[in-house]
Amino acid sequence: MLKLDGVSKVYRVGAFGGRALTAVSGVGFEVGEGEVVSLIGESGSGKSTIGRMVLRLTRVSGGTITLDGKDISSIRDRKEYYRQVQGVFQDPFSCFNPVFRADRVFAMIKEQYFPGVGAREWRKRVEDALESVRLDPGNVLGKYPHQLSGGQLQRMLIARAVLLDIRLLVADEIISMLDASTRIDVLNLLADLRARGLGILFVTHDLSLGNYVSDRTVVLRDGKIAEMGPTPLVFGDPRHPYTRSLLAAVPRLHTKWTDLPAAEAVDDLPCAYHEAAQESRTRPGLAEVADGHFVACSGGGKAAGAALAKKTLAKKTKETA
Amino acid sequence: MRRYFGRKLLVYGLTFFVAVTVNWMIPRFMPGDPVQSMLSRANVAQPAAVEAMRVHYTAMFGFDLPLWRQYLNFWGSLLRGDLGISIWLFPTPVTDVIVRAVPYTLGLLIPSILLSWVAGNRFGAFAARRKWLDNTVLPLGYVLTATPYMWLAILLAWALGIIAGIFPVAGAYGFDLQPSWSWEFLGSLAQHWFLPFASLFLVAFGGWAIGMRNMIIYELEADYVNYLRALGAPARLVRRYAFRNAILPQVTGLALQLGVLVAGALVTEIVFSYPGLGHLILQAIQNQDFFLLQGTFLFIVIGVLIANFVIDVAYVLVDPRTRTGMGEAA
Amino acid sequence: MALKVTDLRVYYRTLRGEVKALDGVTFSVADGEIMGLAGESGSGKSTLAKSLIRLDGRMRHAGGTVELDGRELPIADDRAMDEFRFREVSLIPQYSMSALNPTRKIGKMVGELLAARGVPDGTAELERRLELVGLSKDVLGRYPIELSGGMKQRVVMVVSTLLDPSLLIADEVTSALDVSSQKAVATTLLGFRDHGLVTSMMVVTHDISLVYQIADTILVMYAGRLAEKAPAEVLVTAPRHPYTRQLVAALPEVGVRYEDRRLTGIPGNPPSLLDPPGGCRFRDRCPLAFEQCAEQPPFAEVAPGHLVACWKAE
Amino acid sequence: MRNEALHFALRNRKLVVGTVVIAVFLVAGVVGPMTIGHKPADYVGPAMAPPSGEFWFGTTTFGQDVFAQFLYGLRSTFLVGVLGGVLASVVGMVVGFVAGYRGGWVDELLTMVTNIVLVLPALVVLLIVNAYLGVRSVGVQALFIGLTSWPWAARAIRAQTFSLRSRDFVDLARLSGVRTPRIILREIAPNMSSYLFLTFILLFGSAILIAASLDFIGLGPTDSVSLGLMLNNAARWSALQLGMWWWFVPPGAGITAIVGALYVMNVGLDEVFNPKLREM
Amino acid sequence: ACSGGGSPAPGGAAGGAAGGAAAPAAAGSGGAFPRNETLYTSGTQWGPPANWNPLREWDFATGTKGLVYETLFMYDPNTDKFSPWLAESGDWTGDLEYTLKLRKGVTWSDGKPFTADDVIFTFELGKFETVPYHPLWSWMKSAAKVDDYTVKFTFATANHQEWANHLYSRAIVPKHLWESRSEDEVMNGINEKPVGTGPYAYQSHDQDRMVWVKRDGWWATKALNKDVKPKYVVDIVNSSNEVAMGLLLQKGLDLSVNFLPGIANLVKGNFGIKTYYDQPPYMLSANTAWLWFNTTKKPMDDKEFRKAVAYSIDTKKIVEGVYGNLVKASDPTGLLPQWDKYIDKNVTSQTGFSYDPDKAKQLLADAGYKDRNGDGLVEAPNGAKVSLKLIVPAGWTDWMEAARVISSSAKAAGIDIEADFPDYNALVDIRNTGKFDMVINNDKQLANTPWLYYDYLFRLPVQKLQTTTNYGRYENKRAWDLTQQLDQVKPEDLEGMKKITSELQKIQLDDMPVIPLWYNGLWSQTTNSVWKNWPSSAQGTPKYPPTVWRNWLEMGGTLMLTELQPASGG
Ligand SMILES: Nc1ncnc2c1ncn2[C@@H]1O[C@H](COP(=O)(O)OP(=O)(O)OP(=O)(O)O)[C@@H](O)[C@H]1O
Ligand SMILES: Nc1ncnc2c1ncn2[C@@H]1O[C@H](COP(=O)(O)OP(=O)(O)OP(=O)(O)O)[C@@H](O)[C@H]1O
Ligand SMILES: [Mg+2]
Ligand SMILES: [Mg+2]
Repeated sequence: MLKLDGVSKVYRVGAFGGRALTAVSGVGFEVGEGEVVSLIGESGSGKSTIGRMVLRLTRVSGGTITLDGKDISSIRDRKEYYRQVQGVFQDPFSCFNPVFRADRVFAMIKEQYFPGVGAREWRKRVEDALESVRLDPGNVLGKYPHQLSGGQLQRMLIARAVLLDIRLLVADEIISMLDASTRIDVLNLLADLRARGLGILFVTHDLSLGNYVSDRTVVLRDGKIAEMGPTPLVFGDPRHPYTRSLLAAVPRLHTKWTDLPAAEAVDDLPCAYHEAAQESRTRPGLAEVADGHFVACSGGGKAAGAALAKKTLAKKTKETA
Repeated sequence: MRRYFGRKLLVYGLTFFVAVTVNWMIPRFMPGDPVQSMLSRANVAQPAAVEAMRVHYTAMFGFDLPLWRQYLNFWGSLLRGDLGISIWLFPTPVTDVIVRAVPYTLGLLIPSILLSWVAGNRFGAFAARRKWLDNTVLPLGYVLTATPYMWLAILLAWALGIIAGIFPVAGAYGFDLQPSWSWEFLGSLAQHWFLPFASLFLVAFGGWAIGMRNMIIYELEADYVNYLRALGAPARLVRRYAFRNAILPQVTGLALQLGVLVAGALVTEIVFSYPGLGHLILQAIQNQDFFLLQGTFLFIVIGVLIANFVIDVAYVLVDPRTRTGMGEAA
Repeated sequence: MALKVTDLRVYYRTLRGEVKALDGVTFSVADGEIMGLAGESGSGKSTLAKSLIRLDGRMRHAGGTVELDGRELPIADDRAMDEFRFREVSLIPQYSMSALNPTRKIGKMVGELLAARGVPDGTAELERRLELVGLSKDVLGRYPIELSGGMKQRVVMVVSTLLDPSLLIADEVTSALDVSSQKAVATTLLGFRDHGLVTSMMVVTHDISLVYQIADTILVMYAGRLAEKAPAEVLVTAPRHPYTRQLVAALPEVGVRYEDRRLTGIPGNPPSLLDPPGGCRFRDRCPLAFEQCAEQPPFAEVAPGHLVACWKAE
Repeated sequence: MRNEALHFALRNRKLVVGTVVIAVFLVAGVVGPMTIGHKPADYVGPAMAPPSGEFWFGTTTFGQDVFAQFLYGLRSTFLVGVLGGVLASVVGMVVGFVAGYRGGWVDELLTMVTNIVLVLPALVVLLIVNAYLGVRSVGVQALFIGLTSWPWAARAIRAQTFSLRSRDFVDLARLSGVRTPRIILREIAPNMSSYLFLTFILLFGSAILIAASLDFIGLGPTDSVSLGLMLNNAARWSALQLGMWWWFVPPGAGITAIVGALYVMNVGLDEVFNPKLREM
Repeated sequence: ACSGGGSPAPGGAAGGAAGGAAAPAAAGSGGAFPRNETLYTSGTQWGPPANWNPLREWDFATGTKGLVYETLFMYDPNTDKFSPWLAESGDWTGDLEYTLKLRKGVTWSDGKPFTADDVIFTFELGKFETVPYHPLWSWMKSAAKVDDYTVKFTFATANHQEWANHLYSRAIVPKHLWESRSEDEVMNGINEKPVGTGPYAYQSHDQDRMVWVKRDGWWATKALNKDVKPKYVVDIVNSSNEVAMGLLLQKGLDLSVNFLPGIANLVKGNFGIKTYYDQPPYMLSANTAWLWFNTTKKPMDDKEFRKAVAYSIDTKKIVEGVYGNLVKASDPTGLLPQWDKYIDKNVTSQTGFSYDPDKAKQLLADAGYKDRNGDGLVEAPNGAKVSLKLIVPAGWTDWMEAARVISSSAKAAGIDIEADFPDYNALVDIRNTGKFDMVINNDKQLANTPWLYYDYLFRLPVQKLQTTTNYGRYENKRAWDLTQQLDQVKPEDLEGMKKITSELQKIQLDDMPVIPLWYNGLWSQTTNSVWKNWPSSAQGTPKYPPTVWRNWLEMGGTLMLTELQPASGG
């Protein structure tokens, strides 16, 4: 359904706008109908940028994004596009205009997309949508955003997307703000929506959550794809040292970091890309190591790859963000 | 960096071009004919003589040319540094008129702007969150900024000049003196300078003090202040930091206020008969002295633009935060 | 006994009345102990952290005492507390990203802070400690804006612990970071304790799996009160308070997938702290609730080092 | 939230005092002239009479009633303030919003226009207006003040818009298919309504001051009284030197009181709207 | 550091160079002007001194003519007497011939003698088209040198009145310095080092002042035993009347020739400020303020209407209310008090007018102007609305008030006249092109001859631009012929003049093309703190006009300086 092809994004930064920063470069993957694709990677790896490009909130510097084979930037009628593709952002509090009641987000949808629907009918639809995200309409309608909890707000945003009967949802770190129990509620909801055929681009840096809901996983690093493939494969058999280091850093219950195998073991990995046969390099810079499981080069030959992995880790402890 | 400056310069250049063009155009839209009003003041009896003079001066000032030619000529001579000849102060070149007046205006403006800025900011910072000061002295600040320049100026001139007799009410230095480097002369210069300066200073001072007070209060709520306080940093240090950070927006404010201050100086100069640009501008308007108007405006425009440019650049250098400003590439 | 908090009450003054954000908490932290502080959003974690170092203008000390190394902290007296701040109690704030004066070079700022606190030459020590957290000393010559979030975080960590406080409070220092940075920061905290730079530590977070990695004990709060305190291992594996249980159950393990096991959250919302109901505050959401819950359960020790506030905790 | 603002508003001494002063003057300016039987320029009394029961503020050199002039002057002063303030706010807001929201070259262009107006001496514009209309009126004066005094407001609003634009609810509105002007009007503007109101107050005050300056240098309205014009007349007829302080002092004091009260109100409002500044 | 270095202007410390023998005290620049040797004046100069060119009679630095350059005669308007100045005598030696004898022993300030060549040269400069007195050459044929001290002028027409005016108005310039100048330089040159025959020389100037210093060897000291007393004359540039009043009160000014409203109060009070008269009108009269009708427009083309307006104006209210008695109401003829002798009282008693609203209404009714719609204001006989504008320049506050008085008193009589205040430049444009309804003007000053006034009122032909005279575009061939005849009557021939002026007055009052309103004063206020013996109406004081107004020094202003005495120590 959604297809990214060699997408890149360049920002101009620096005191006098003199430096170019490539936030995303040559990223390509697809999101199918009823599929959850999670986009993981450390902060600044370009996850949100991709999400925003898909939502047409940021222009694409290179490559194309297509929806059903149609370049999204060529769709003149934004409204038509947004009828199919919607987003929910990371910070639920900033998604609501603090001076208006929270249900204004629904009113806005009605005004723009369903001007013909009667008030009563509309109210019913809203209530249904709210119930589908397990919110009590009586409890949330008519309240100001600051009177609602983050989880409630977050779910209202999802309900809003649901109202439109969309096909693709870009969910950008929608759970990082929430406490553990609310998180789970939201995730479960996404899973239910997927079951109804909704495609979801799930942006996160929490791997355990990504793992929990997604069908496929794309690991981003410095704006490039490091590894991607079906979630069980990527998590079960990570081939890229970066993916491994990420996984190693995930805090787990019952297992302390100190109990994990030493990082050195990771470093000895051969470069999966160069190991792979020439003909499996089906995508630029990516080699298909298993069915649908793609890996990028970890940095040259085997030795170089190891050295890089080591450096990356060292860097990680030295300088994060 | 190069790119940034290039773009800034381009924008400022364009601004300059448009502003100067507008200044050129405006007097020419005014009704009446400067030569005619000049001759009307000339009070020459014979209509025949007047007609001859009218033709002569019209040609001399180039008013008989089509407008576009006048415009081109204007830029031509401007580039040669020639601002034309004043109609009102005929036949003095406008450049001379301005050069003679500018030192007075600058002498008045620069100290009053800078001192009021510095003093106002200090005072505002001092008063912020000190209840008794905030409630007693700052209202004075409000009153000061709200005072029309000329009203304050006239009151000062009357009270300190005529009633108390401490300060002179007109001129730039004693009318019994000639410019020299003697103490007597410099003293007189300072004495004459004081009242106009004070009236400009006081009004601006109030404004900055209030601005600073508000900025500081915001700043004292900032995260880094909370952190410092959590680490037990003494109030002095906290205030110093808050002050430094609050002063930055005030720098921008200064750039924005320049135009207003120039206008204030104009009025004040008129009240105190101070021989700066203010009086010239007023007379130029009243006498439809196109060239003098253009010249003085050009001077103001250049002054304000340069000041803005300097502040723009300085700001980027002073405030590290601006250095990582983000912008989307086209 | 490094820290001893007794029946601490701290309220927020608001127009509609006082928000009882901290409503009688009693606990202690031992020398060398790293205590995690977890709980739902709004349960009073930050309030507790703030109370120990600096009450802001809206907070009112409504009762209770705090003792540190046998001395009582005058928490309601802003001036008197200055003596303890930094030297005895120190804070790594939640807002580390913006905790440094943006217009001052870091080295200069720290120098001035130290001088103001009567420690004129801390530069050498500062550089040494920066190295400890993997930063070169030239960050001192930079402005905060020139550092990445993680670097800033670590600078703040170093600065906060520079005077070797007995108690370090770290408030949600990891929530805005990605996993690898989280790990780095967490290990650094651990290192501080191990190097003896701080005696004990209180780590506020809502990420239990993270705090589990470093903490010796975990304290769970709920709606302004304490729910459970236990050694980390115990709390994660055998929680006794129904709230804790549900909280832990909602954490996905790596590898757990939606298809395999559907996790569930805690239904309902916490009560308003403006006018909290009497008795156990978790009552309305608690699957085990019964009549006695209308009475406030004591925060009682059910096993060595394991305290629970629940009638049903055995 | 609303009630809270009201609660603080009523308790804020600055706001209350400022509002009361403005209200008193406003009422005096609106209702006052109706209670006076004569026109401000009429020669109704003895010349140069000091304040008395009959002429509260005394009379001018010509025997005009200073109090009547003051009341009528208040009226035009408020008119200039409101018209000029509204116009400047509108222009400043449009420019600021559009520049801040659209960014890019639109921003660049509007910033340039702003700069041009910023450096153009305001007097010049009055000259044109004067040229085309021949006679200056309070309305015309307000018009030109409005058209020249907006740059700082535009800049400030632009900066605010800039920071609001990146807020998620703006993006969300875009995702809802709302068009730009509507987003600005319905999403961004309400969020800075208190800020916009403050801007208006400041522009209101400065319009009055600018008008007074213009009046004073003889570029005031030619067909009515204003406080600035009174000041101008009092100065030209050497009121102070001739001991007629009652002619010179009221207009200046009136302007100071109005503008000062506006500024005080501004600070008070700031404290009301901004929780951080509230005194508990 | 603002202006110390900005050594003023071309001349700077070069006062000496300018005047040859001049300015010893100021030679070391930076010297102060001792208060008791300095005369401070103000009121003429409204901008920085810009030129010292005596031909630019409207904008040269105050004193250029009178203190530096001198005229052949002096004219005293009080006594209506010419006194020889640079000339020793002058006579009409034929119908069309005038012979002038020059004073011997007069030298220019550079030491060169003053001779007939200078006089001839000066008059011949008028052959340049742009020189203001160029029209002289339309009726003067030649100026010829008889000997070094005698000049013979021959004329095509003997315009006696006008010639007498030229004799005391033209500043004589030195041929040896001016002959090499081009027309442009003559007319537009700054003439920064003025070399004249007068008692003062250029000392220095700055933005806000002009300083003259007394020079040695002024001819009149020897020849007439007259000596100017102040060593320095400092003329202060005005920015406003109010500043002048402040300076006066601070005793920083000796003579202010500004219009200072309310000065009567200070004269009466104990402020040490004096005026010519110590009671109303306080000032001598200097010119007449006229109200011009645009006679090419309806209903101002109707003399009955014009007369009605004349009767409706409450001049007294202007004199008392607006000016606080600083001015005098005008005679119906508009002739200044000094010209009283030319007024035919028979004519004025018959056709003169005065404020009489009933008469105004009567006149209107008789001429068919009636209020048809009941708004209290009349409509024209043909039913057209009458709604007129009286313009005076914005910012001229006294005139603005006067215009308001006129408007309200006209309305009281049923005539809708609205006061309107365009800017000066716009007003000049409207006035010169004849687009106005009514305008007030006072351009014509007191002079040696009423002919100037009649020229101002009746001059023909009417041109596209009426720049200086006959703004009302009033066309009366007879009146213009009479005016021209008046010009040719000898000034001594009072009866001959009166015959013509009487007829002119009759026409004027019958037709009422303009309404004389009031006499503006020769504004002048003095203080006695440093200099005394100022001209005044009191006994035993000089009677010269107490002014330094441009073109008034040769009417006695210079002589006033010779009569001054230091206040202390005689
Ligand atoms: N508007 C912008 N202008 C300039 N640079 C930007 C802009 N937005 C993002 N960037 C930069 O692009 C890079 C990718 O940013 P992005 O927000 O996509 O990262 P992310 O993976 O979503 O990170 P996070 O986990 O922190 O949300 C970062 O280096 C960021 O600094
Ligand atoms: N300034 C304040 N005024 C009024 N109530 C406040 C204020 N700050 C916090 N509260 C309330 O006090 C309670 C505890 O807040 P606190 O910040 O301590 O929670 P927390 O546990 O740290 O939550 P989070 O995980 O979201 O940081 C909350 O109910 C909150 O609404
Ligand atoms: Mg918190
Ligand atoms: Mg009628």
